[in-house]
Amino acid sequence: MNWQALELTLRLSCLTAAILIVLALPVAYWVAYSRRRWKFLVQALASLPLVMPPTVLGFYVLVAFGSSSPLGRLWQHWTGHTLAFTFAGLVVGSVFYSFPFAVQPLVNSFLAIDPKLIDASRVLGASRLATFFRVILPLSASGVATAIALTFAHTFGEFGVVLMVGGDIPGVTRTISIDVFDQVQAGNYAAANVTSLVLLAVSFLILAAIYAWNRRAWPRAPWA
Amino acid sequence: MNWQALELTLRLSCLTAAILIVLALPVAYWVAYSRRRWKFLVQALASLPLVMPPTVLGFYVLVAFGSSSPLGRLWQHWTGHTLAFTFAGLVVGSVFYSFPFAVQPLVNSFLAIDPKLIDASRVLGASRLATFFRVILPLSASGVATAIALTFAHTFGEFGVVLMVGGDIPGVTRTISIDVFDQVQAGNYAAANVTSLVLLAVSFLILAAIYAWNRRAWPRAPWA
Amino acid sequence: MGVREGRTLSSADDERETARNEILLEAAIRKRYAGSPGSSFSLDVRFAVPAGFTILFGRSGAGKTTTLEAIAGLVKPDAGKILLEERLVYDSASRVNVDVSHRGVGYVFQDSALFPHLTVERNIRYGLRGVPEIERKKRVGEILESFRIGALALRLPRVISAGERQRVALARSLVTRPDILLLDEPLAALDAPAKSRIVEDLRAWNRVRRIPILYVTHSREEVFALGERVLVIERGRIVAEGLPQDVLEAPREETVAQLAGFENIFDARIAALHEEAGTMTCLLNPGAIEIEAPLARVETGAAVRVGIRAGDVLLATEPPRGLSARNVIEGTIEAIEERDFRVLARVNCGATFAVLLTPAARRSLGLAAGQRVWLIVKTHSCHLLRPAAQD
Amino acid sequence: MGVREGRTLSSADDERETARNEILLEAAIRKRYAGSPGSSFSLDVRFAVPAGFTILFGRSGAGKTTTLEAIAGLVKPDAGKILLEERLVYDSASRVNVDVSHRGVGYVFQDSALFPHLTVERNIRYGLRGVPEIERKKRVGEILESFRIGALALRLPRVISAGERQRVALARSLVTRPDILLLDEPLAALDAPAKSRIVEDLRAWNRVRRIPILYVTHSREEVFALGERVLVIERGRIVAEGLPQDVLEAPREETVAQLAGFENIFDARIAALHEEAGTMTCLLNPGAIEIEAPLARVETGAAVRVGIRAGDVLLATEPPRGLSARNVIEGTIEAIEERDFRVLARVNCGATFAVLLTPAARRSLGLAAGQRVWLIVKTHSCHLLRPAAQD
Amino acid sequence: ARASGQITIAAAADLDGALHALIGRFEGQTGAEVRLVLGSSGNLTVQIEHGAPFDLFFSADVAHAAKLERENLIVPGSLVRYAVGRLVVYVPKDSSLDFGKRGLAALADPSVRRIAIANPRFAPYGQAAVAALRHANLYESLEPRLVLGEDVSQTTQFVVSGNAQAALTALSLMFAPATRSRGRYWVVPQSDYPPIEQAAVIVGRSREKSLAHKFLEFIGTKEGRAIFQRYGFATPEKRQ
Ligand SMILES: Nc1ncnc2c1ncn2[C@@H]1O[C@H](COP(=O)(O)OP(=O)(O)OP(=O)(O)O)[C@@H](O)[C@H]1O
Ligand SMILES: Nc1ncnc2c1ncn2[C@@H]1O[C@H](COP(=O)(O)OP(=O)(O)OP(=O)(O)O)[C@@H](O)[C@H]1O
Ligand SMILES: [Mg+2]
Ligand SMILES: [Mg+2]
Repeated sequence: MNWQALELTLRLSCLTAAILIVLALPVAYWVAYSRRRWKFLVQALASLPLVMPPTVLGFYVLVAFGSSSPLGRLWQHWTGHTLAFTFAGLVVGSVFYSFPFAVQPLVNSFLAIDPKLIDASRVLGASRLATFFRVILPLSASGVATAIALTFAHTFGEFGVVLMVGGDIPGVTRTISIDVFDQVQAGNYAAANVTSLVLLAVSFLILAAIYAWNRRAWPRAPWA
Repeated sequence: MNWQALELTLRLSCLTAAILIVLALPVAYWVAYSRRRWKFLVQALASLPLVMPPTVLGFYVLVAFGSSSPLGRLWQHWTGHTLAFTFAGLVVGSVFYSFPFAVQPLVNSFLAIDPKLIDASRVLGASRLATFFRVILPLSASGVATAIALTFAHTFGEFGVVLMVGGDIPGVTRTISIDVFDQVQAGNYAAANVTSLVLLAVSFLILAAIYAWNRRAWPRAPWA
Repeated sequence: MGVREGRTLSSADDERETARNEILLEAAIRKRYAGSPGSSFSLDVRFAVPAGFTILFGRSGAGKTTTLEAIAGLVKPDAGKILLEERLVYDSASRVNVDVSHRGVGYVFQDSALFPHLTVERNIRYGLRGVPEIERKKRVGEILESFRIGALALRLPRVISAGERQRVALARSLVTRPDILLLDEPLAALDAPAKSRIVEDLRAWNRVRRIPILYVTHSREEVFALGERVLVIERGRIVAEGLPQDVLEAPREETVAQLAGFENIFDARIAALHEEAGTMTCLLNPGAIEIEAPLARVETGAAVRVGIRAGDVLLATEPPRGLSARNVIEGTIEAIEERDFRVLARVNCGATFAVLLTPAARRSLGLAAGQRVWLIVKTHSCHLLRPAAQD
Repeated sequence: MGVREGRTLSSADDERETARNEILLEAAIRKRYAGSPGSSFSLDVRFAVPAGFTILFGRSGAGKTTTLEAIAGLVKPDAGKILLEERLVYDSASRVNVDVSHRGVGYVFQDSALFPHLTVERNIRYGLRGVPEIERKKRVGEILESFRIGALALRLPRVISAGERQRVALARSLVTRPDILLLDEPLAALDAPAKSRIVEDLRAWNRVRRIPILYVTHSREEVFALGERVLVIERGRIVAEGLPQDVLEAPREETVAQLAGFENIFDARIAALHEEAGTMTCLLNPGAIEIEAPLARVETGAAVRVGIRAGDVLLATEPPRGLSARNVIEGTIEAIEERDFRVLARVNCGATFAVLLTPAARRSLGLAAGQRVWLIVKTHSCHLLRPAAQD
Repeated sequence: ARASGQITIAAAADLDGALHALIGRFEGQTGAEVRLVLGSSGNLTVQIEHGAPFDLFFSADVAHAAKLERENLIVPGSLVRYAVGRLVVYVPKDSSLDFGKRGLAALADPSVRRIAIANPRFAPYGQAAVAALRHANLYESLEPRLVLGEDVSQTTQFVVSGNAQAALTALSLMFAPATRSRGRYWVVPQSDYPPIEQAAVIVGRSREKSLAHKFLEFIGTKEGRAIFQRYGFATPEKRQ
């Protein structure tokens, strides 16, 4: 069992989920509350990272990160090395790839909030921002939980992008998903089984914790 | 441009999304409305297909479907061939893999419905089932749209499971994602770019259609 | 069923008499809302409801909504028994609990609870699933017409006003022709003309249907306009029950008195009992005023409270002569003001009395503050009250 | 601000007089809800509101909520101008549109709109963000106490009753001490004692604050209990404006008359004008009854409508003698019934008149159906009405 | 047309170019229809183990083919070594490294921050790359700079996309136009690493065994070998 890979993966997943929540909140807010007629196009666009096969997506990310792209050169100029083959690169790739899973549940939760409550908050003198943090966000607990759970799980199992962008460097970019993939490729099925089980167990615990937390958040359901 | 692969992928994605909605509705209903305290465990369990690297998941699905498994043999007994390496096998694998994306948005939408409306429907003589179809489901339009969009997109870009279970057989299991992957592998970047663009364009149109439909469904937002 | 259909053919008055005696809803409900921070609430009521309007009257938080919800099956009682038209729909002992959708109950929620995705018309059609299309069209058309919401038929609930929503909610329940109707303040958001029109409709409707209607309201006007019977509920208990005039005009409980608008409530002490005359003498407040009240089971010297409705007090500008009334109290008008077509005078006679007059009477008597007047209170207008529970 | 603080030190009555003249809210609002299936609605109002209570009175769907929403900034008018305390908060011409949260408005919604995830206490604290903790504790404690919702402080809105929710919503707005208060039927779900207690609190509160309060209600009782001024709104237009007694007791518009409870409205024809006496003779209904009404700008022979309040009609059991009233009409009691401590008699004199009496008067006159009576109507109790717009 | 059956060939990804050419010829000669499925040798082996409907399997090594033989999943005796892969160093076009002069030691240049190789845990070219580096005594010093690709294709992509400055990869991939246009390569001497022998087998479940045999025979012909050579493979030494 490759504990280093597990720890790396946990770090990657948590970081990605955290970044995604932060990035997705304003986007979801815009999608939910904008009056633009074409916002459904933005929604569709935000779902697009999903439709690319991950390895192909990874390839394009690799090209975008590479020394022949402006972005890659800029990063290289700042940090001295390319974004590919670094943990930071993995994070960027994963964030990009899991973006749709963060945005859509939040949009749905925002839309489900009674507009009267937002009016009430505004009339009580709360700014848009304060209303967001004191009313909209708490009332979207289940959307936030879902966004976290899905992005966390998706990154945890993410493979194609990580494989392409990471270069499988032990301790830096060799995640548990790559590790178990390697084991299968090498025909070490027994080791792969063990790793898979650990992977499932760990993620089950984390997901259960997320959903349990969400259950404890104010319950709106009739039975609560 | 491999139109056969595109057509195959569209067929797979639509079929998978359709099956998933049907499967996910009762599960989501149970999760949303059950009073069991341990239902968060079911929620976590339903998210687990996500955390396995797709190729590894594909490997296990292959093992489960293959000629050496009881399930595979049973299927072989009935149909004369293994479930793996057929279109049906792809559908089963994709359904399994995208399951979490279908369940969770629906659960959230169900939970956001004012319980009073369900009471109102029941008092008006509607059975649980009628209430589901006449009140809960229409009010969950955005959850349904999200579930369809996410499962559709996810299956469209799905690669690991399809590669393992399908075996990349042209016209049967070679989806567009595998096709573009093959092109990248072979260094045909120009062809890969074309295929990727078509892939993006087609899925963008479909996703936009889904979200536009959702926008037209009764609008709950303050601006509508 | 056959019996009720037949009954609609007989004359309305005969029918009312027979229906009065026939109990169509019987309920014994215990329900405790515990565990909530702050005080907990427990409901424990037992009552029987015949056909016709029965008003559930009580202050905010008394348990009215909870009672209706238990009858409808939306809230499960902790214990009890509910019979609708002799059908057992809930019984904690025998574990009977008929599903909401099979109780044949019409329920109008305190908030209208319209389906937001359906137009007004489709909301109203909602409960008419099994009804043939022609009949359905007819019924919906009729009720849209009679509630004056036809113009809203194609609108979504989101874009109509609160009073309009309430009318739609009422129409949605009535159109299904339920076996029992539970109305939780269905007219609270309506203006007087709309209210009285709908009240008239409801009365007419129920003259034909003769089903039990349990009607929650705070409005005394509605009690008298609709109520054939009143149940007064207070802190989860039924504290009074009977005809509106009996319960609200001769209340035994001080809370009922307050709810019923007994403007004059005094601390009093029993000075003497006159068994032969059927009266007793009470000393109001510091003993300044002596009042004759109907005889009751109390001891001489007991501390009681006496309630007198402001509308029962007659006012004269000269000492009245040759009157049957035993209580004539001299006083001075402290203040006089017009409220809602009624004139309220405050008269100081040692204690302050509120007296209700018509504006016409005020003018003809030329009443003004500072004027010397005589109050005339009939013995039977003085009501002995049990003290209110601590608030 | 300094001016208003100082004013609270002067005597309440002086202050009311000065405040009356100072307009603190001025609004001209045009808003059209078009495109909805069925009829469309357009609001076009212009009014000024001084400190104190101003009642917005009108039937369901008249546009009351829409008006409040426009003032608060929750709905953007199509055109118009809104000034709060001389501050321009909306002006379509100069494209000013101050954000809701900066208008300093307190708003109680028709449905209470409490935050479902916050306890009662936290709901009330919501608007007190910038206030120091000690002050905040004090204010919240006081208002919990005065609205009798202290026991609910730690509960979630989901588990309290509708009337309790309404009190919390009102507390939540008041506690922020807004510069203007918009109340959309804030007491509709409350019982009479709770209502009058809160009304008393509100009046006391505003004696100190002297801010403009725009109060929507359907209840005539509330109009008279609270209203210093009334605005009557009908189909999106202000149709009457002034003191409660002026507007509701002497209405010019038939719709106002209906809302104000003019029980007697008759078709009439002008028979003669008596310039010197300041009166005119009207023939009611088929011409069976002759009535003297105050002179108005009409032609002889014109078709008009005449409204008479049931409470303005005096009733005698003998032909009255030596009275100043010009109109004495003989008739027979058709029906007599008690409603909410008032007795309503229907008297047939060719046309049917509704007459309102106190129960005491009924008893002393021994009134019963079939009895011969005389109705006495003062000239100034007969109101000429403009016909209602088509419904 | 002389329709005479259809076979499906599963082949390692580095055979893409060579097999396409071979199949074109073979189809022209026999009228048979050949479907080509590319993948990693590991994946294809797993799939054959679980009943994949392949007739022929061209592995990128001998081990996977031998594994199937041990499991009795192939037509007995059908295992043939059909080619030997050649290792190259692939660098971007503008690279200043001079392999002609310094051999693999040129990789030690500090401008080479990342060197891509296929994963030696399962990819034969990866194992060959490690062997070649060890042979040049560079493995210890260069190991921190290594990044691993899943297979040779991905290894090559690391250089094509500009993220790695060099890749040790297969000569057979150097014929794709995109690869050729963006970089140049240097063939590592065959003596520096054990030969990358590649073996093919006929799958036991095949229903077109005779046609599969025919195809195997065809690649053994002079014409077949020439094609393999043209696509960067050496001819295996005869050993029996
Ligand atoms: N968003 C909207 N779109 C279209 N029409 C609307 C909208 N909101 C309200 N209306 C219509 O405008 C009219 C006025 O509505 P408003 O809510 O102001 O009435 P109201 O006087 O408050 O009535 P109520 O006493 O019933 O609350 C109503 O006829 C209503 O149907
Ligand atoms: N789900 C609940 N959990 C705990 N307490 C509750 C719950 N629902 C209601 N209560 C409490 O029970 C009491 C009775 O509530 P109910 O809604 O029956 O009152 P009500 O008579 O309908 O009052 P109102 O006239 O204000 O609507 C209230 O004090 C309320 O706070
Ligand atoms: Mg209630
Ligand atoms: Mg309103």
